[in-house]
Amino acid sequence: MEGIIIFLQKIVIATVEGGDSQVDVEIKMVRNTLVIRVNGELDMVMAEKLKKEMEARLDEGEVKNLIVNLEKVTFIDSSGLGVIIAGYKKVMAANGRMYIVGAKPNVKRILILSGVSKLIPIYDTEQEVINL
Amino acid sequence: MEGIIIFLQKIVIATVEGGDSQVDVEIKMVRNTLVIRVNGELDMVMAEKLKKEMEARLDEGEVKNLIVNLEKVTFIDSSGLGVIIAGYKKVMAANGRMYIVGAKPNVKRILILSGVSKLIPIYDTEQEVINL
Amino acid sequence: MNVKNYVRFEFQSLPENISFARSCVAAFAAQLDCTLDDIEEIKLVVSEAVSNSIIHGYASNPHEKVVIAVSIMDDDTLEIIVEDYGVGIEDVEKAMEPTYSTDPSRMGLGFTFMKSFMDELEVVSKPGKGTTVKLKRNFAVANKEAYA
Amino acid sequence: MNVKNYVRFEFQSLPENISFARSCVAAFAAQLDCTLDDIEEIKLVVSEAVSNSIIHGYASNPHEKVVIAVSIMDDDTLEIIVEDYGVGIEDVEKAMEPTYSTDPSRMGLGFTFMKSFMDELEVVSKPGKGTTVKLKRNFAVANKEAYA
Ligand SMILES: Nc1ncnc2c1ncn2[C@@H]1O[C@H](COP(=O)(O)OP(=O)(O)O)[C@@H](O)[C@H]1O
Ligand SMILES: Nc1ncnc2c1ncn2[C@@H]1O[C@H](COP(=O)(O)OP(=O)(O)O)[C@@H](O)[C@H]1O
Repeated sequence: MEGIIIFLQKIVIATVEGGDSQVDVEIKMVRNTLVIRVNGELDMVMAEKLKKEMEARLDEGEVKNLIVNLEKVTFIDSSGLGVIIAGYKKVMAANGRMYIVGAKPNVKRILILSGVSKLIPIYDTEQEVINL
Repeated sequence: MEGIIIFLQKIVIATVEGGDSQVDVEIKMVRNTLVIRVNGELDMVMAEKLKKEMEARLDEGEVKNLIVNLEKVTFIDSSGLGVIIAGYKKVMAANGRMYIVGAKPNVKRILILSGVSKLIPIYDTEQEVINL
Repeated sequence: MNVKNYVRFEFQSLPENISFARSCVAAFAAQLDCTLDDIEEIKLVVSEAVSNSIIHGYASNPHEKVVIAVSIMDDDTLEIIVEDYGVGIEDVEKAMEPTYSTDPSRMGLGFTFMKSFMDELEVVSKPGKGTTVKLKRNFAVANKEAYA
Repeated sequence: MNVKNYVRFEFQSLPENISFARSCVAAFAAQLDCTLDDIEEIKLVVSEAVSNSIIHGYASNPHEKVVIAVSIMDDDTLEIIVEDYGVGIEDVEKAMEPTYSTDPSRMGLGFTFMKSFMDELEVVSKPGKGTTVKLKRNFAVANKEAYA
């Protein structure tokens, strides 16, 4: 997967705002890779927002690969894991690849304990995935 | 009040630990000035700890001036103000001077609204008081 | 006016729970479109009311119960009710005067802060039965501009 | 075993209250001598149990009521009870199996997390009546060393 992802056109194509007008979900399309950055606590409420945005993009059929950036996620529970797995299934069905980046130690731990990390590789930064 | 307070011998003479083993109240004696640093939320619980330590020192009779450092205080209510005023009364009775230093904006606002700032001058740093 | 969201909690009259109470009410109120300063003010008034219940209402007996009910109304009004079943207040009007306190070591500013930081303060008390403090503040955006 | 401190709260079955619930229980549990990791785990199990009540128990109807009771015992055991009056669970044993879920879009890991992060998990449910989830964990210092 060399050079598939080029981060030149960093155009934000969708943002979902939380109650306190911070951006909860930021979505970018970089060539055929969808980059989703989540900000806050990834529980049921956030999972629903994320799911809606993510599936809309994935269903358009132009996405091949998916990067979910959890750098700014401070909490995750099984509802949050569920939406990540939902994305994974769609991407796999289209023969794409999926990556998780930036998970904090507490979030990473849940990804590992749940077995999610066995399906989806976890990297520290988006840059690392680009350099693959 | 030039040079009354010299910060050479910064010896911690008493600390009171909170439940999470952080230091809530740190007390230093610098010549005849008592310097009290409070750490956390200055509500009834903290006020009682502070009052106990402060009065024990003030009642020893060696203290002339009092500096209460609120740099690490994130919250104050009227119970917190009460203990500051209790200290002020004792210091005044002994013809000393009292200063508050480092109050954050939200804490400063309550000191002003309550009228406490009219009785006790507020400075930004301990150093400023030293330079008086 | 309909209730949009509601929480009621009751806890022991322990001083440690004052901090717990204000964090919880603040966490709940954060659903409103309010600023960090607003949240600070909400914390303060809850701290005052709960401290009063514990110190005055129950004379610091830790085995009693404090109840807080918080509602967010359709029009973004926040309503906070703090209730105890303690000694009550003989003269509510007098108690609410700035700097009035039955305890010489206290400031007598609790009710004053509650009044300054909220739109409405209502105190109902029966000596020997207990005290209910009802606080209200509107956080609708239009209203917020009036505040600024 | 005596209760050292206690809080009970009830709130509407709104998704927004899941975050509120876990913050509150975490704020209360912080009275125990526990680490930030412990607090994270407490938040997670509360989040799972409350999400279950809202999603499964009440089929996301926001007008129902969830109750949480939290006690800290003399021996530093934390007890958390999450209760709903929803549809209940037919086969509790089956429901507790890892990855079992009646909702294909969910992970079926809620009870598994509750079991992993707490010392005890007890689920009592009556179809049509509701579900009570009781979680216990001891935070005494001696016990903590055994965990490490
Ligand atoms: N919950 C309560 N139960 C009984 N008395 C109360 C209660 N709240 C307030 N009071 C009475 O009202 C007085 C004024 O209260 P307040 O303005 O909060 O000042 P302070 O707490 O500093 O005394 C108190 O001194 C007390 O006598
Ligand atoms: N409070 C509840 N009320 C009704 N059913 C429940 C409740 N909690 C759990 N369940 C049932 O138990 C199953 C397993 O729960 P859980 O392990 O948390 O996984 P998940 O929530 O992902 O389905 C759920 O799918 C649901 O059928």
